[in-house]
Amino acid sequence: MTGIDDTAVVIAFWVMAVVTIGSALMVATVHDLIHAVLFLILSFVGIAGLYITLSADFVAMVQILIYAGAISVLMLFSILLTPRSARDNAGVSYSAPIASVAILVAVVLIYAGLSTDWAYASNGFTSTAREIGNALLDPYALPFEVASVLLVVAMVGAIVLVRPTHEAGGTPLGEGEQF
Amino acid sequence: MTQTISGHELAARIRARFPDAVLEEDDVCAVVKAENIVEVALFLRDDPETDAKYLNNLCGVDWLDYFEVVYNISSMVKNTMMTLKARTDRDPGVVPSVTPVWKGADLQEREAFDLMGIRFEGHPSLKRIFLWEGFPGHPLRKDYLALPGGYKPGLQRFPYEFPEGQTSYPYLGRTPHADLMLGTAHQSAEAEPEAEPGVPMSERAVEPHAGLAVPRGEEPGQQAARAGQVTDLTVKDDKANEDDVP
Amino acid sequence: MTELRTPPYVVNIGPQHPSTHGVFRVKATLDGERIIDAEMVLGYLHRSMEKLAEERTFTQNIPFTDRMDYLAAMTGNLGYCLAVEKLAGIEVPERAQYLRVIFAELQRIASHCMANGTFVNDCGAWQTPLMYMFRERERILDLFEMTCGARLTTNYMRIGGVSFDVPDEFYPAVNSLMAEMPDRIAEYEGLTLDNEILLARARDIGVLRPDVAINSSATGPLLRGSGIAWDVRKADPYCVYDRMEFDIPIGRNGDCFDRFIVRMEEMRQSVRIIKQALEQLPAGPVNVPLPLALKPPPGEAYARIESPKGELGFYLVSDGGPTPYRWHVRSPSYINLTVLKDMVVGLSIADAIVSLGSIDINVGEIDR
Amino acid sequence: MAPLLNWYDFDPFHDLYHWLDKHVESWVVYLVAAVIGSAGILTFVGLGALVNVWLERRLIGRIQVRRGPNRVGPFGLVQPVADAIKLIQKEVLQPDAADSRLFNLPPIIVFIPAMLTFAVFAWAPDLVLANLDAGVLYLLAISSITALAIFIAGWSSNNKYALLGAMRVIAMMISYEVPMVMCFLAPVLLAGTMSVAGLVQWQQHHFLLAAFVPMSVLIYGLSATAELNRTPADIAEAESEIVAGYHTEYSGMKFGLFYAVELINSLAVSGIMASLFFGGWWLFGVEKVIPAWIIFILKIYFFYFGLIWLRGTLPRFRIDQLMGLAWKMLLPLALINVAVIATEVLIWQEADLGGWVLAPYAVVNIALTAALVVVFFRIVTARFYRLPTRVILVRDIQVPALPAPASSALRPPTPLPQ
Repeated sequence: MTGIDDTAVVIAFWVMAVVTIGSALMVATVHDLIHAVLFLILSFVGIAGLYITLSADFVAMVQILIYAGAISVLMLFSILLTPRSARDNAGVSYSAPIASVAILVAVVLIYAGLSTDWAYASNGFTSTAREIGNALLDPYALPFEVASVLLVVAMVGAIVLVRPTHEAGGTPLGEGEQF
Repeated sequence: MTQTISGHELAARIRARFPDAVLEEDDVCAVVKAENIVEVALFLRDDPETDAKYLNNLCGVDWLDYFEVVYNISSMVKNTMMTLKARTDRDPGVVPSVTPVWKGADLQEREAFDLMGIRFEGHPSLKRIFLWEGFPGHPLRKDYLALPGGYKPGLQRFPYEFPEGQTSYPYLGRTPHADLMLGTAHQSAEAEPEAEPGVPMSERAVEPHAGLAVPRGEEPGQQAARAGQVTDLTVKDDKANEDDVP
Repeated sequence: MTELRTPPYVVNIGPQHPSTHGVFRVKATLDGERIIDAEMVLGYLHRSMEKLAEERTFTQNIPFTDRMDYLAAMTGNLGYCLAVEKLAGIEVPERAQYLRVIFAELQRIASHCMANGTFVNDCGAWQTPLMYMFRERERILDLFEMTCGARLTTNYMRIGGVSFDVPDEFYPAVNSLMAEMPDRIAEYEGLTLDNEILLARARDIGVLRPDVAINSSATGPLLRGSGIAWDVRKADPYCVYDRMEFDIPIGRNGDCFDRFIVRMEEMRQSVRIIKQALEQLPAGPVNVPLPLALKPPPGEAYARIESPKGELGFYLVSDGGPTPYRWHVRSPSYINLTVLKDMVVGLSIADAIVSLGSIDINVGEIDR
Repeated sequence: MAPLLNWYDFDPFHDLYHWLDKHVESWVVYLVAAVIGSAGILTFVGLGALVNVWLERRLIGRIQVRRGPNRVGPFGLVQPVADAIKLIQKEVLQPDAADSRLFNLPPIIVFIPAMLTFAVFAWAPDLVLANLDAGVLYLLAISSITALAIFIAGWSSNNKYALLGAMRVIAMMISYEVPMVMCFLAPVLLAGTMSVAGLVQWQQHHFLLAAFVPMSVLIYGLSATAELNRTPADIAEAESEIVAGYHTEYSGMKFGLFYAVELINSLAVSGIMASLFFGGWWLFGVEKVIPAWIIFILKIYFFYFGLIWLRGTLPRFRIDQLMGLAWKMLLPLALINVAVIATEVLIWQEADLGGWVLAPYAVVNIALTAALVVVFFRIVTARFYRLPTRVILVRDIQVPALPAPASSALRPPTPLPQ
């Protein structure tokens, strides 16, 4: 399984790269905010595809599950909850500084990517789940826990923000509706 | 078995409290002045002897000279039933609303307003309910669609009481209602808008309804057309429509 | 801290909506899924019956009453005929009175089958209880067809009696149906009453307090569900209901579920009444000969019956002519809707649909 | 016995594979296997959708004391074809105000996850199209895409009912993914693999996972109905409330695709249930007599029948009740489940016990599940049984003398309409 793999991986890489970058550009340029989020989802899926070409299947699945499945949905929610007038991806006055910052970040990342001596997986396509699990619970246990504490804090904050005031309470709907 | 309280008894009870309210009484009902109806209703509802907590029925009756609003009310606790009526002139035809007394009057008063044109003062949302806003006139009035020659509109074939020398009913090419809606009703009519009582014409009554093409710029005579009051409709195409005579 | 709020928006529930039971529309203003304002829009099925009836003779008006509540045509007929008989002072033969009771109660079972079946549908069931209930409704309609030739718009009752006597094959059919019916009702109850999802959907939803119910002129199962033991058949017995033994079912809480179980139990009581009426059914004529153009003396009459939907009243005014001077229907579906707005405001769409279903409206009767 | 069965088992493909492996380059073998496998799955899914239309309508008919379709062909078997022809003929309407670029996408997008799900199933011992190591995670990731397609459908229709349906489905899918992930953790912990084929193999060596993780079975069964939008959780297309939910504006074959996807997804969910908890192709050695893939399909249809049964029986939850069920009932139960299974696995591995320990584990887990479910159920439903579910019977009319409710006094007169 050598010939096809190499060619296919190269083809897949380029397809995914074009999809990812193309849809990322569309996110910045389309006018409808919902369309922008949908392109963002496409970009996420493209990134997941790139992960697969890097034989990081676990990360790819999690990318789809978390980013395409959950985070983008949260974005859709927040867009739907904003008034229609604010639902516009039109140009803002900060476009030039934002673009320059984005280019700067891209340059730094590309430099970092090119200059790093990457370790390659030598034995082709293997499962990464076990390694990731070990890494999370062994050397990176502390950052992992800190991240979860951060998430809990964020969740509590969100609940406090959306908690209904007392005058709105006492409606016949159950508590689940007010999540 | 429900005991029916006679009109005389009811009138006596009302008179004991409101000496001037009762206009008329008979075996069935007591008629009160329209302006007193809310007090009387409140009294009948809260008086423990009458205890008329339940409004069975409310409807308007058009007696051509005046309107009557009929309230069939009952006490569930005592299982009694009585009939109260309020009388008002046809013009302007205003009766105070009993919605604050019985909430059940809400929709029934709206119905009476819509179909009979009795306006209930103090009703929370007195709007048309069955007919659309802008419907010309109030169709349950007896003079709605008054036809030439003293006919009552249509449908009087049973029991074959035609005038002398006539064996069939004159068929109108279009229904008067359609004529009115299409703005052709008064092309040959002698419009006498002020001659008869009825609903004063408002702009809204001939406001073109969605779906019916009505020319916007109306003639003056048409402007004066009364909602629901077609005084004269001459049969123009009698011959052409003979085939359609039932 | 400012509260996060979404802007309210208007959703038209109806006139073409699976759960409005006809062309009935509620303009609901929603905040999220919660209804903050509701406005009923009626009249899509208005046929101007009250006006038309003024131009037809008393007998010619009977078919209108079929087409009011087309799911309970028999009771519509009955209420109107009783009103005319009261107005004209007509005595009805005893056999006709029993037949009227039998058919009115059969109609009540059929109508409640429909009401309860569609109520469970409104709660989201996939038609199953409705189909079970339709099985028995179908047999009742067969009985109607056997007797008067029509299933839905029966036009069976006549002023002064009923139009036809029942055929011979009616008795075995109705007897076997009545023998089965208690089991069938137990089957419906087994399907629905102990279902926690149905309880969760209907318990404590659309609660109607008894004093509000009386003040809002609520009738029928809506009133009884609120715990008021009031039934026109007991309070003001017409026909031969005073000779029948039956109970009035009442609810405890006044919510949608109470209305549902009250209808369930009423079916059982109707079976009881029909069984008694069949036992007592005397022989004799089924109607009295009356002139074709009946001219009641001038006057007015208000007659009421307990239709499946509630108190169905007819207010007739005669001026001595062959046609009624005023023909007014106190239709229970229409007046029961008075409470709808207060009931649904504050609920979610799903609960509002359940509340509407529990009132059991019939648009033919609302719009007339 | 075995030679008799060869012609309808997939052994010829097996032989072909080995023959190709010897004679041509490996990527050709890879390609041929992929094409044959995909074609097989497409055939199964296409036929399955047609069969399911018929099966669902017939079975619901039987549940509802009626016959179901029985006119077109023997037993109405050709009915789905007739339905499809009807749907294709119908005009495909598109609302003027719809977002036309997005409007046409969802019927296509929803097909992708439905099809992809079947790729990781183990149809027979050697019959797996893609034996992914993160197979279980793959199933979860795939299923989250459906929600997006449905959201696009509801949004682009520019219809309030559709949008309500879309919002509901999004809220529901995010909520139900959480207990679903949690309930998949338990079998994965126990078997030590995330591959679907690996899980089936583990069950072949030990016993059905359903016996060891009964709680997961229950939770997945409930979450699956929510993910599928089927009764009792069909709030996204709740007919009696929001007309048809997200596909209100879709007509003709576009609606037909949504309908087909619902049926295919039902099969997929049944397949997951069968593979993960009920042994997949393995059935106590019966798979040696009957081809394993037939056993797997039979198991799929067994669970599909359960879904039909639920649909024919239960009313629908309200949206907030459904969310409450996910967060307040299923999530705690799933967490307890994971904790219990993790402890058991830890004991099993640390104490280095043999396979015999699974038997007491099964007993403990089943008992624990039963107890927990009963307790939770009692707590949740106590509110409904506060009042009896039967009426009070009264002999005669009986009206309490209630004071009239406080009306808003006499309102000031409102201006009358002219």
